[in-house]
Amino acid sequence: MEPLVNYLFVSAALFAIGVYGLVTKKNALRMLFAVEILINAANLNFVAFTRYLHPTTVTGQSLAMFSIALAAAEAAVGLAIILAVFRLRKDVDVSEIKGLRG
Amino acid sequence: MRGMGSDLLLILYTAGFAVAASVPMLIIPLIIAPKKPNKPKETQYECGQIPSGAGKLSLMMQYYAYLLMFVAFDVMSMFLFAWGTSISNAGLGGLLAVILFIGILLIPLAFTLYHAARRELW
Amino acid sequence: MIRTLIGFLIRIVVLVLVILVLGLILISAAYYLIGPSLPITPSMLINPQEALAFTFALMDTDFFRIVVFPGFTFVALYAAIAGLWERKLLAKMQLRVGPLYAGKFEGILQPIADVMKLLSKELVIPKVVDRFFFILAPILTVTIATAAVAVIPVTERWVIARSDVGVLVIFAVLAFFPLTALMAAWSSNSRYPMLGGLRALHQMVAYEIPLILSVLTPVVLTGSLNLLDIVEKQSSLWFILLAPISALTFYICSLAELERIPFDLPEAEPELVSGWLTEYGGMNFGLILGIAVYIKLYVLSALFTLLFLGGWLGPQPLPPEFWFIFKAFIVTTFLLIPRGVFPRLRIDLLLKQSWARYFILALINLVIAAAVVLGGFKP
Amino acid sequence: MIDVAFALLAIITVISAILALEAKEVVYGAIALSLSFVGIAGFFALLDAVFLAMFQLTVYVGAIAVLILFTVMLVRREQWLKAKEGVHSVLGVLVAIIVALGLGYLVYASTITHVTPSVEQAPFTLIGSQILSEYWFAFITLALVLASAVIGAVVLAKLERD
Repeated sequence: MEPLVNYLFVSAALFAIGVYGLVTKKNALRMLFAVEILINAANLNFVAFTRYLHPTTVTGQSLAMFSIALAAAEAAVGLAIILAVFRLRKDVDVSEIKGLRG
Repeated sequence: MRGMGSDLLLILYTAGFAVAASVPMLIIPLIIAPKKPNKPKETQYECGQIPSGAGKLSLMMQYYAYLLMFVAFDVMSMFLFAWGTSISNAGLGGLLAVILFIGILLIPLAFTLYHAARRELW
Repeated sequence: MIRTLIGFLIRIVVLVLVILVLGLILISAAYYLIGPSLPITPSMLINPQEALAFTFALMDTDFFRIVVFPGFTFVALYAAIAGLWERKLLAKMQLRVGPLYAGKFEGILQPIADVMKLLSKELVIPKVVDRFFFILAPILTVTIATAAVAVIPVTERWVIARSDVGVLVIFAVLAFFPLTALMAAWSSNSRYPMLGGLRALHQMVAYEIPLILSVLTPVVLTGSLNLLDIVEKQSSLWFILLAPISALTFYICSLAELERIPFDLPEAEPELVSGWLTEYGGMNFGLILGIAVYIKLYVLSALFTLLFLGGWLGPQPLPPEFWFIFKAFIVTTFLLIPRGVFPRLRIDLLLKQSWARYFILALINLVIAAAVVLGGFKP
Repeated sequence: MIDVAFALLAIITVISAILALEAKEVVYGAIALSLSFVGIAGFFALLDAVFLAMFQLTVYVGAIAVLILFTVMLVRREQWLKAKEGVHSVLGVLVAIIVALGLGYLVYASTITHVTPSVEQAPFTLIGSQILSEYWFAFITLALVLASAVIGAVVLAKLERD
């Protein structure tokens, strides 16, 4: 099998890509993509660490399942917000959404 | 003794063979079939009308609630699979937790069904 | 006249060359894969005993399994027979004759004629489509459908991948179909495919949850996700007797998953021409409708057989392979029959029914099964 | 063999993640994103977490990617072209490089990363028992989160007519 460090490098690369997306993109959908990539990088770390450091337990897998479930809830709410904003403003540019301030 | 990885590899090989078998099916017609393109043939099909306007439309907004619900219930059913494989270990407490889990999720089911049926909302 | 004749001859020559090249590639790939374990010697051509031994050894390789028996060739054959059977059956139900001329007897060579026709048809690809995804979608559909076949055991011996999570693999594979339908619909850049694709998406998504939950009942009863284990545990009692509601839900939901009448909204001919397949023609169309859909039909009927009808278990004198194929074919027939009988549902009713009825039904049987298992029942 | 698989998966996952953010049309970005999810599922399978790999495929590809793709199709093309992209692209690349270097240094400097994997592995049936015994409270809370997410999403997505 691969050494653990390779998995960590892949996950770090994915994390950096996610951060890049969050910093540069103004399209709300792209930002959601970036968040999903970040969550995936974290899940990969959970599973890799458990497999290498505590191979007889499944804690990492359980936590990754919870994390994926939360990502699903986040995606549903996030997409609904994007849709609502789009209907209101006909736009998905986050910097233009100032009307939401109370 | 086969490991888990090799099982998934076999599934991938099967899928790969399907690609290898279906790509020739698309190459053979390029050789033996006639090729006489004309303009009406190369436009999209609209019952003989000349197509106009955007092809990529999306009018199915009124069923969006079902899709939103699907995401949550997909997660729920996969968690139930995790329970189903360890049902004897989880015991009665596990069953109670699962029933509570399903019971809580029946609330959004009822809510979404009520709202999805009201057509004027979408 | 002369020019068309010469063109025809050139086409034939090119076709023969292409088939030769493809065959050579396939044979060398096969030799590369099985050659190291099974030496092929020239003396086999003369000595029948050696050739027979080689054949038996070949039948135990993964390559043979993937390509021939529980794998692609068997499934393609099953698909062809199921397609012909569907047409004849519906014709008899509606007092028509169905395919009649190809092959003298009741049109039994009709599948071959169909393939020949589709192969010799022009591949029309409209100018407005997104070519990459338009061509990718049919290939992807066939690939995904075939990947599900890999975990379906025909008997204990004839199975490609003995996966411990076989049931989940099938659902992971089924999860790709809405994506490919949406991909085909979007890349067609046309209105009928778009509407059909969106309908297909909603329908597959709505019926996947009751399908998963009805499969969960046998999983709860056996505590295993391995399809081989699930069949073993049914040696005394078929699960259709323990979980009749789940079996019914599974049947209805697989009708919806297969886009068959009464749930064939995605390709409702009177409304949507041909749904998300409208822009596809020739072999592109044949790959999806002729192969992928019937492979999916095989997968779901085989799954029903394995989960509820005891798989390959049956009275002894007949081989287990026969029992499995026989049961699967009966389930296939039951999946085909509604097409001759039922009208089509409206989409809002269809979606509402899935969540309000089948979801609840599957849950009820699931809880009953869990109570039975926790009460000490061991199948 | 496994090494080749790992390298291929890493390339597919990283490149499709970049494509998901940089593809011209958001629809193709969404398809690339789902390919990236498939790559992560492949990593899970390599790490002997087959159950989790199937969970990832079913939930991410079957549900989240489909929902994203559908929403992308609802939000019309002309509209998303208007959203200006890459405003802070230099800054973004810099931040990404800093994050990558920092994480890479942390990984490189630590000692636990060079452990050898053991042959023994836990059966996936433990996941269910662990969730229902050790994490039962998180499990119930998850139900509440999912329920509120669905209700909230439906309330947000519907038109406010009443």
